[in-house]
Amino acid sequence: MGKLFAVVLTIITVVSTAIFVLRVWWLPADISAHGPQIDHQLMETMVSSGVLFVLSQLALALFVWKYADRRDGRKVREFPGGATPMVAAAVVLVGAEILALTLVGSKVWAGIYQTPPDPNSLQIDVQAEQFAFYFRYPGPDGRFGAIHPELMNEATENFFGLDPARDTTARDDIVVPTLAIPVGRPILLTLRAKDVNHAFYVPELRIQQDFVPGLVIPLHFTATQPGKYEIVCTQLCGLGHYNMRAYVEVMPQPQFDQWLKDKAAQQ
Amino acid sequence: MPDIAAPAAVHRHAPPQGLLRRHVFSLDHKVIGKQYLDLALVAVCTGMVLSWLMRLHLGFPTVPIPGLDKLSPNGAAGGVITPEYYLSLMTMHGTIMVFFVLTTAPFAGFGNYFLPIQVGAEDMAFPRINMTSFWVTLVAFLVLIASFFIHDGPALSGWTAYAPLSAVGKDAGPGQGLGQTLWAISIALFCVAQLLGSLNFITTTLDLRTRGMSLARMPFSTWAWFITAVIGLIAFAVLMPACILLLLDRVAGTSFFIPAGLVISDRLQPHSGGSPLLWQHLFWFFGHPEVYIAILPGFGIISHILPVFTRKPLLGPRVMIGCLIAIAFLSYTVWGHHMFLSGMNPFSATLFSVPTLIITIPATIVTLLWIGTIYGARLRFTTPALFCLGFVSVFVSGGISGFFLAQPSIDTYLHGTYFVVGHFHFVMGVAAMFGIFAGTYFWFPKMFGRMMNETLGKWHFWLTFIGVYCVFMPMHYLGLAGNVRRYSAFTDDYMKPLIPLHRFITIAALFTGAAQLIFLYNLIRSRLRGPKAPDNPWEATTLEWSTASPPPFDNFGGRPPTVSHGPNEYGVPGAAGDYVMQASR
Amino acid sequence: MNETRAETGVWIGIATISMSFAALTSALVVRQGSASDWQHFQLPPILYVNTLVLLLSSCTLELSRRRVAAGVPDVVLPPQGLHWFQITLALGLLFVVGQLLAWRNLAAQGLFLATNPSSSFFYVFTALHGLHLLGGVAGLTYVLHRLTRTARPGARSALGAASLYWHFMGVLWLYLLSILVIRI
Amino acid sequence: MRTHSVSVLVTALVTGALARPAMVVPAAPAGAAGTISGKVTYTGTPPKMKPIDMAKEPNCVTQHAAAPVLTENVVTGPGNTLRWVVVYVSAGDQGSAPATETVRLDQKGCQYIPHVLVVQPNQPLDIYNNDPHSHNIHPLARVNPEWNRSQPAGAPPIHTKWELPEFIPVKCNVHPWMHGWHMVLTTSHYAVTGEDGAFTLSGLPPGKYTVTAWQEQFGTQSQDVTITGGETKTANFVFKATPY
Repeated sequence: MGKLFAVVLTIITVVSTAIFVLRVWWLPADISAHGPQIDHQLMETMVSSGVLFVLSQLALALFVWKYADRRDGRKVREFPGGATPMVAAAVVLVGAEILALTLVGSKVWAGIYQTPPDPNSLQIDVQAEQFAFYFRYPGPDGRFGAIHPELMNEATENFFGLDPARDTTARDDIVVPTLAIPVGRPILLTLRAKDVNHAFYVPELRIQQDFVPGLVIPLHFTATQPGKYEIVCTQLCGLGHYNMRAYVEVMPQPQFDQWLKDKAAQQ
Repeated sequence: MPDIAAPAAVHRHAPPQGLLRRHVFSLDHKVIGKQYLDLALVAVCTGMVLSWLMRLHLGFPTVPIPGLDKLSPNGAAGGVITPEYYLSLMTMHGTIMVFFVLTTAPFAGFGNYFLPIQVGAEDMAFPRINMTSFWVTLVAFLVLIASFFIHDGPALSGWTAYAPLSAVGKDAGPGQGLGQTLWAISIALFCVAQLLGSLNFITTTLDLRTRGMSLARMPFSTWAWFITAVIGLIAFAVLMPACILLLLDRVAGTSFFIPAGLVISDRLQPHSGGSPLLWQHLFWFFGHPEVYIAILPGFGIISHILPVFTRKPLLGPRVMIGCLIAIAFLSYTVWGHHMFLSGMNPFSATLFSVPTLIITIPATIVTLLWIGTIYGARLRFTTPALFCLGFVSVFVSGGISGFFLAQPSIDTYLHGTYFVVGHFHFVMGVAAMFGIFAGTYFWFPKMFGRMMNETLGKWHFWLTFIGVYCVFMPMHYLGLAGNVRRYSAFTDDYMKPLIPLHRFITIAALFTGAAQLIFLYNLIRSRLRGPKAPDNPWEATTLEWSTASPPPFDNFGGRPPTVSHGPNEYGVPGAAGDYVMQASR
Repeated sequence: MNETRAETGVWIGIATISMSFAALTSALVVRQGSASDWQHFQLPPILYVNTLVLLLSSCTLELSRRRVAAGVPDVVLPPQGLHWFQITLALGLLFVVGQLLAWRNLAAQGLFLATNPSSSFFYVFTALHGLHLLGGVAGLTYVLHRLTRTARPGARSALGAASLYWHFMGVLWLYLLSILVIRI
Repeated sequence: MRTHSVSVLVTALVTGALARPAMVVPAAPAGAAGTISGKVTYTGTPPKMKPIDMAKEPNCVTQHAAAPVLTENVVTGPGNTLRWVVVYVSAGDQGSAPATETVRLDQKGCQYIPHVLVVQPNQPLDIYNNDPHSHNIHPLARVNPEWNRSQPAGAPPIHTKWELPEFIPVKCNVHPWMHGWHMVLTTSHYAVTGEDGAFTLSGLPPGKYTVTAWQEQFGTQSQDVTITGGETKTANFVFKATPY
């Protein structure tokens, strides 16, 4: 029975690790400026914890294989040195790994979430609502109109509750359900929730941030690869949570300007 | 703490007479322990059926499930689960499993039954309070289950019930009306029950230990229940007011968690100034200690059972207890790692990631101590032993994935994906369950005086051990591919190619679930017709094995034991049968 | 000596209740900071009268406990001990009535539970404290019943535990009053 | 409060008054029944009918690839006509037969077809999901019990009905631009203006009637019309439009 356990455990460990190593399922290619740092941090953690995982599983399997009771009356033997090598191994090995991961990791995190946005970044207002994202560009006057929750009316496409009649800055705001951004230019999103918690997650951009009702949360990144990617919601927001998809289209600057002009015409 | 003289055996309550007093409204901690375990059994069966329905829907969304439209005409018309019904199933699955299985069985169930016996007491410190806490837990469970049968169906805001989705009321969608109110009432009741239970556990451990049972000589399972009771005391004392504030927000129109200007279902909500993050802070201050409440009894049970089947003392008993205490303290400093991306100040994310990584050190030490105990052992492969080994292996897998999620930078990608689902299922859904299985197979002879069938037990182990790896390891791969959790359907372009993996998980989950029926059958059959069990079938040393199976009404037949040895006396050269009982002269 | 179980139980109960009120205090602090809609209001003066009543009841309870402890053990309760004990219960109920008067005073000012966050927290704090105080009153009456009926040894330790709980109720109220005065 | 939701409240109260007319159907009098017809137009500049961008739901984008769908809150036609205006007898109705034939509401191309649906109390209503993806019907009823249900692709139609007269805005929770109206009227004399903005109310026994026209953005207008014999009376409505 001990040998069976050891064999099954070894097979499980080998297969699981192989799928990780062979990257059968893996992160999509990164397209953001800060992405490589996150990928590096993930790889470092993957390697160190993978080694820890394989060693401990195989140690367990080996000991179970060797020390089955064969009723030959041999004496039990304590682990050489008692518990101290265990504590030492844990503190030194895991402690060192934690130190390394924290030092590098905190810089990566700080780079994304703790540094102020680039001053000339393109600001786009994002509103998440029960079950769609809407994006608002300031339009030629460069200023966003005021938001009036009581005027919000989805039937008339007034998602942000703008009041164009009295608020001149709101007249030229462009409201679209697709996020178009110029490639290579820093983008600053201001996330606001209309009703409940939502989240903004683009796997390729390696960026994720919750929307919290009552707060306006800044999020900045820079896309480096043109293409069309999916924005999904990762914070449970109700029955349509699975279908809150929007697209982020990264395009060269001229194409972006043209896109903006077309959308402005439709407003 | 000086050795406490055994209390004069004052029969505070004479053996019960009436049928009602003996089996239903019993003051005997053993009966209450069994009642908790039976409640947990019903709860885990319900929870497992819910997980089947969820997996069937994810793997095969358009296949109608016969009979489901009878259970819920609104939620699953024609047997096809609708998105809101899937989220209700998920919420109830999470809530039932975390509260009514993983807190009730290992802590309240086994703890109530065995803590008094292991410390040599005749019953819990306050039997009436002990009975009340069971019945309040049962009422809480019934209130929760009742939300299945109301018009709008159960709540759908997950077991975490984030405001304002949980706080606004029926405008927030189906299930958020009466269903969410019943959820909050059920959890508030559960908090009351657990606080009373913890009070009983701590008082019994501190005051009612028999002569010679110093703290150092307490078995590891007793230590684990004691520490879990302390964690539970503080954690549930925080969840309780949070639930009260949530109920006030929902019913009385206050604005603790709901900010101004929310337009939900085209209606401007009449609230202002609340903070949704306040709910998350209060919930997760309870939430993370809760996951340790679920796993620490498992640590205690494994450290209690492993020496019995390796026939050698646990490696570093003091270190083990030290680690349990260290984990208990650290568990209150890490709750922020659930909220790295929640709009909380990013500086505090770094602040919370440090203790989260530090807590992996005591967890690693505990694992290495178990593996070290197996070194040089004379392993006897009984079913409880196999479940202990399974526990160690599965806890390692679950703990390792914690490394990724503890770092904010990697959590940026992995938060809210199936990687998290794989992580907490491995640690709580499987490791804690293996702890419960090990405890059941190990203590069944003592509780019912009959042996469980070993062959069925081994079949149950092998199918479950391989099954859980097939179910939960692929979830880590889904997480790496960015598959978002809590989705009722995968219509996104980059998630559609992952559906075959979901189908594999669904099939594996059905097989693993079916394997549990072997356990259920073994339980019922052995209770009725299992072979008679001797007092000490596993040749263990702790006090529960030095009394009859099942123990008499006051545990030791009027003669409270005097303890002369620690719980770890295995492989003792020269001792009769290589072990020395704790209560031997 | 398992006679300390009642007192240990009460100490643990005290730890639980303080943790709950600590959580509520942190909720109050966070809620006050999270939005600008916090309106301070004048606390009804009767609260200070209630505080005196509660402190007085702790003194009378202590007097009663000393009388009982001084009495011959296991003999039926000495009359003065019983006398002070009943005064304590009366003062306790008087405190609860005073709190309800404070509520009516606030309601008269148009400050209800949901009017604004400060009144919400006022009602939650006073309601939870009042509830736990009524639990204390029930505990005291149970102890009174056991003391007067059969003077079993357990009854005296139960009186000790119940009075410990009652004194904690007083301390908790002083803490809550200070929070209310400072924050609301 | 939004202009048109105020109007909803007002009309709900008005029709509410008619909630329980004597349901006995008077025998048609000897003379032939009269009809009221007319046209609904607007003055001023109406709000622009913006194209709806359904990027969130690729199936609907492909269905409307040819002609993009425009917002339907104010649908104007040639000659300043207004579509989707409900014209009905609000007062003076001498009892209407309860309708029994089933009314059908389709969800096709992420749109409610028809945009404005008129039913009578307890008239069976079947809601179909003709799209290859799921919808979620959420009628924001105040007087009637509010409900909110998903309808996955291929799910059976939802059989429902409304008991009390009310103007109920209907939205799809999964597709925010999808909006429609369920108008529950106690009278059977009603008409919804089409492309040409014209309406005809026929089969009216002689009597004095108040005819009301309701438009979701501009509110309601009423006119009094008296029918003496079998003749046809005209009643035109003109709404004042504002761009925002």
